[in-house]
Amino acid sequence: MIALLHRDLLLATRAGGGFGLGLVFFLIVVVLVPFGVGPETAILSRIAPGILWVAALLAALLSLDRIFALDHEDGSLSLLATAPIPLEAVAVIKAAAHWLTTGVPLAIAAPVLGVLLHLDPSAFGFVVVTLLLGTPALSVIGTFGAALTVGIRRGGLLLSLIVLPLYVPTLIFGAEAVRRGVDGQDTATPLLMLGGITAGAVALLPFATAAVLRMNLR
Amino acid sequence: MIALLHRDLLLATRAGGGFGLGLVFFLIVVVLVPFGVGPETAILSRIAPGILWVAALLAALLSLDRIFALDHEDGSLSLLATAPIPLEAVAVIKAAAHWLTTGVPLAIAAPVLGVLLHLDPSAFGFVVVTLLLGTPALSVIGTFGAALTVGIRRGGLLLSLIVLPLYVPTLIFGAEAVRRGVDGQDTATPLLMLGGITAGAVALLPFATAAVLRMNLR
Amino acid sequence: MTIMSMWEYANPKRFMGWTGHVLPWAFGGAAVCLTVGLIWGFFFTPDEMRQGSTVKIIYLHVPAALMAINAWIMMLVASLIWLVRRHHVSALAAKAAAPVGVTMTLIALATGAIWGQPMWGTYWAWDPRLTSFMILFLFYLGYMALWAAIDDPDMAADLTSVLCMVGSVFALMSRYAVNFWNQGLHQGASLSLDKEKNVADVFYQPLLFAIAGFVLLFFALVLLRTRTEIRTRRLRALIRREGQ
Amino acid sequence: MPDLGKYVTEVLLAYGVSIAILATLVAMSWRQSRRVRRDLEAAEARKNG
Amino acid sequence: MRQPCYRSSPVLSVQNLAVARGGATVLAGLSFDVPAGEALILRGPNGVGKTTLLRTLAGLQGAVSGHFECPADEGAYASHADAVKSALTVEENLQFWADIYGNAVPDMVWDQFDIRDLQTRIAGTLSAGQKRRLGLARLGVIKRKVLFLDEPTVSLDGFSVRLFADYLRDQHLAQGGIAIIATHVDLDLAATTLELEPFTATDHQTDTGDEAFL
Amino acid sequence: MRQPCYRSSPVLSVQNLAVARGGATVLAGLSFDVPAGEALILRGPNGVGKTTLLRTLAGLQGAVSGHFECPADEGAYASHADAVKSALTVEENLQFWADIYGNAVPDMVWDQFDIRDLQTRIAGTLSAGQKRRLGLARLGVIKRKVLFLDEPTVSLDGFSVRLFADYLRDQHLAQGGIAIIATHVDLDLAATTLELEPFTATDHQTDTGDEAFL
Ligand code: HEM
Ligand SMILES: Nc1ncnc2c1ncn2[C@@H]1O[C@H](COP(=O)(O)OP(=O)(O)OP(=O)(O)O)[C@@H](O)[C@H]1O
Ligand SMILES: Nc1ncnc2c1ncn2[C@@H]1O[C@H](COP(=O)(O)OP(=O)(O)OP(=O)(O)O)[C@@H](O)[C@H]1O
Ligand SMILES: [Mg+2]
Ligand SMILES: [Mg+2]
Repeated sequence: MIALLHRDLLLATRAGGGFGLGLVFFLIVVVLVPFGVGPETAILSRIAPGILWVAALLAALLSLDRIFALDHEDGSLSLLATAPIPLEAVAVIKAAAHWLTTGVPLAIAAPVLGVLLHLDPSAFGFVVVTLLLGTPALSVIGTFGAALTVGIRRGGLLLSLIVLPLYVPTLIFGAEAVRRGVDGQDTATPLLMLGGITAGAVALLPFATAAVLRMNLR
Repeated sequence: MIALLHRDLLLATRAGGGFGLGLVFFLIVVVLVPFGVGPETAILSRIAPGILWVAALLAALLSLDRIFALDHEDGSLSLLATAPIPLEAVAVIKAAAHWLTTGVPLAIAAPVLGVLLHLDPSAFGFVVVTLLLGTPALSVIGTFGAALTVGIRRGGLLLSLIVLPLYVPTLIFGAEAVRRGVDGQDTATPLLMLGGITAGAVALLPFATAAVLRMNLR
Repeated sequence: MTIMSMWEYANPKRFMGWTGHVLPWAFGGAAVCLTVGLIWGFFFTPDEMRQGSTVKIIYLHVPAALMAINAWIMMLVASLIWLVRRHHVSALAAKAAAPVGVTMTLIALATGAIWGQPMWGTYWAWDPRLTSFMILFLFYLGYMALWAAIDDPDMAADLTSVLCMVGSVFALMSRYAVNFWNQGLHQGASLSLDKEKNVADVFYQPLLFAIAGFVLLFFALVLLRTRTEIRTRRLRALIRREGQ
Repeated sequence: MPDLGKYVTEVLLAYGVSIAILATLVAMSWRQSRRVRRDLEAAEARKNG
Repeated sequence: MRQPCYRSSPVLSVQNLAVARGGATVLAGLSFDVPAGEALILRGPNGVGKTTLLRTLAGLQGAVSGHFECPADEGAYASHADAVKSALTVEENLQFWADIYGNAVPDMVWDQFDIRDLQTRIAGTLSAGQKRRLGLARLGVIKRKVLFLDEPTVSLDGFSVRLFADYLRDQHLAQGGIAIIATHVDLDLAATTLELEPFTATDHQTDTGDEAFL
Repeated sequence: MRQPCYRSSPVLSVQNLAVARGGATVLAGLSFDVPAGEALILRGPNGVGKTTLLRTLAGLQGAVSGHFECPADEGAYASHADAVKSALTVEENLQFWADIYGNAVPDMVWDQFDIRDLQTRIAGTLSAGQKRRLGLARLGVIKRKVLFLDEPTVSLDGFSVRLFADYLRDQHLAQGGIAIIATHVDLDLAATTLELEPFTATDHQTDTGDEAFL
């Protein structure tokens, strides 16, 4: 099990493994938005929390298809399915590897990129906290989506389509918590909800993921 | 040559071919932004042109890796390279197929999605025109990027990283033209620049694309 | 007497030879110029009336910004040489210059941001010059990522060269587009020949030293890194032979 | 130490950050150079010996 | 309808099995036993259903009807795909599977599958046959008793084919293992051969999920 | 260093060719002629460089040194990969290649490659061997005179192998075509065999892109 986590992290950090690219995508979206929206500070700083969350979500989304597709293509997934570890554990490990290589770097980078969007200084802490709290849910939900679409060649866009609606609650509570934090309002409720979603997703979704994987391998 | 275009369009519209998914991604980004930014009409309508352009750009971007990667994986690309059609023509056809399956639907759908973002009614025409004028450049530039990364397994995110800076001028002029149109300012200059970029990219980049493909197949 | 073409020096062996001699001098010169320029600038120049002591940042900011652009231009030239004449050293020099260039870009961005807080009241503004630097930074990242992603070194050299050329064209277009998009806050070029608008001599002279220091440091680092790349290639070839 | 007035943090931070970044770059280039050089010498020795 | 694998002595026993692919039953009425230490060669023209049968036996898909018994947790499947990670070295690839199965990589696999010279090579740079040898070496690492092999010798040269046959005969079967092998080439093993063509499903056996609609 | 293919009568002539893969020369000193109507079988252990040689001759990569002549615009390459689009039907797949080469799909390919029954099947649902037959049928559609075939019979059953050998002998070679075939199995063709192992590059021939660094 540790072996699988170790291998996945190794593969991610090897050349072409995609580690850091999610981060770069995050950076790029954040840079593009002002080009589209215009350079006015007031507007940018108003939409900054939302854009940061949407960008983080898209960055997480785009690395999802690596979770299972590579293993499926080269036949490793069938072999893992017949190996002496439960598929539920495989699902958890895969989500954990995704979170470590995507979620954590995103949360760390968010404040820096916040500067580009003139994010209110009081919001920096909230952005990091909500991202750390919310990205595990994104990884787990995404792993489920990746398992659903694993048999489909180049299913990347379909995967986005399936997963994005599932991301909506996480996004709403995450961005709302930041905005309330900036406005000095009560943040306990959205933070609690965010934590609840993450806890629930981590506890329950891996079973669904494993079930879906079994169906897909049939 | 028509055969290639025909096949690519056929493949795109077959099940799992990805036609329409770019559109759905566009829809989803546009839907997510209000969740992140909050529902205030004034702000949304202010950022709508920019968000529409950024979303269209991301949607175009995400379908880029299909342009060559599938043909590379199943060996078709080597065979096309030794077939009696010039690689430059292959590059043009591939870009055209991408534009027809992504750019055109996006331009048509943009006004509808503009409603969701409370886009100013006077801007609808501008959004469609700028997208129709700008998306061919996005397809051609993207085809170049796809050719650069074709040998790299799961080069999707790297492709984004390489292509996005190249998209900046198109995005700026496109979004700027819409914004000026809404404000009743002069739109001739940005529209002219947008057309110029598209014309230049369509005329010159296929040669670079073909050169890069040759290098990659070697 | 035979006239030696300049390409002779680009032969890897020869390159290792002459750079071995030049390298210490380059590093030494860089150290001297940087020390003189930065110490002079930091300790022995007066404050400017509007900017106060923040003007001292200029000794880092401007040289770094200059070198960030020049590094890209050097990569462009080296890429062209590789595509036309296929000199391995020039391809490897382009590869070696990218991390140095990206560091310079990063320093320009960081010092600019730190400077911006007291001067403009914000760390970042979407001013054209700043924005073009951000775009340049992205180009560097893409270029380096492409090098890293391809195993075959010659193919990587080919592809990155094309990217560098196409990227340069688009970087220029972005510069123009960004100007059109937003007229900015940033200072004009103060190194122009128009003496009236120039910074006062007190600031100017140490600045020249600092610039010379950055140029030499860039040169030295590129030489060092190119030497490393050449050795890596040779090591690769030797290991492959052993494998046979 | 010159009097930096109210901008002490900014100026010192700028110098600190820049010098740190430059030093990292030089150190990394140098370490990599030494490592490759050592490996290469080992390989040459194996080849010749 | 996943068929259970009961724990018992390594013996594979199939009774009246029918298997389906893409919604159509392809083989029906299969019954055979493979005792410990023996191999069974599956033969039949392209498309007869060899891959489908092997995937069913390996537990990767359900059977249509009939059932089979095989020792629990002792099956291993080797498909057309090699499950080789291009970005890892040959050694790292094997080490991974060893870790997953809680074994060490036995030193003998390097020679048995003729990959000692390739040990530190990045797997992505192997030739077709070398990659295949690496894929097969996994079998030597995970040490399962019941092997389901789908055209294992594709791309292998004559020498490597013999090497692999030797491994099967002298190591795997000699230690009481079982192997079911679909192949079109001659492996030079003392094994029963099962010709699958006679078991091709006839029309009225041809429906699975759709039977409710007929 | 792409070698030009001069237009001439269909004869393939190779002089002192050296080919490289991943920056290392794998084969050197190859010289042979293949006259019209003849086939050449390439043999050699895994990793000797068969694929590399075929790719070089097909013009997909440059030679290291030496040169070769082959009729211009007459070469066709068939690799390990089938170039089959899973989403298209068998017929659409062949029609596409026919269009690209400006031909029609000749009616005889359906029987020659035993795919008439599969004509309207979606290619993604074919078995390994059926897909291979479809990949080979492309050769009958594009009608090139010089074929470079990399292990064409992988996954094929005995009957299909014979069918393919018949096609090569009675159709392709009989009409003055040329075929260079890398294979580990016996094709039952009257053809010269070239054993590649003696041409393995020795130490001082071993460098290509890296030679500047040695
Ligand atoms: C992140 C922010 C910044 C970036 C990326 C940036 C970038 C640049 C660039 C590219 C140059 C051009 C060098 C040349 O063309 O000669 C430059 C010069 C200069 N910058 Fe900045 N800058 C930034 C912020 C600032 C700030 C906040 C100030 C001070 C208020 C400032 C003051 C100057 C001055 C005085 C020059 C010298 C002009 C000259 O000699 O050409 N910069 N900067
Ligand atoms: N990218 C690469 N980098 C380094 N070496 C490589 C690379 N690709 C292939 N090789 C090596 O080049 C040699 C020739 O490979 P090639 O694929 O031509 O062999 P082959 O004769 O076709 O073998 P097979 O019968 O296994 O298909 C092999 O030893 C292989 O390990
Ligand atoms: N998704 C699918 N939908 C419909 N039919 C399918 C599908 N996949 C496979 N088939 C058919 O099922 C049959 C059995 O396929 P299978 O892959 O088991 O054959 P095989 O014996 O392994 O052949 P080969 O020797 O060519 O590998 C074939 O006739 C094939 O055409
Ligand atoms: Mg099969
Ligand atoms: Mg081969």
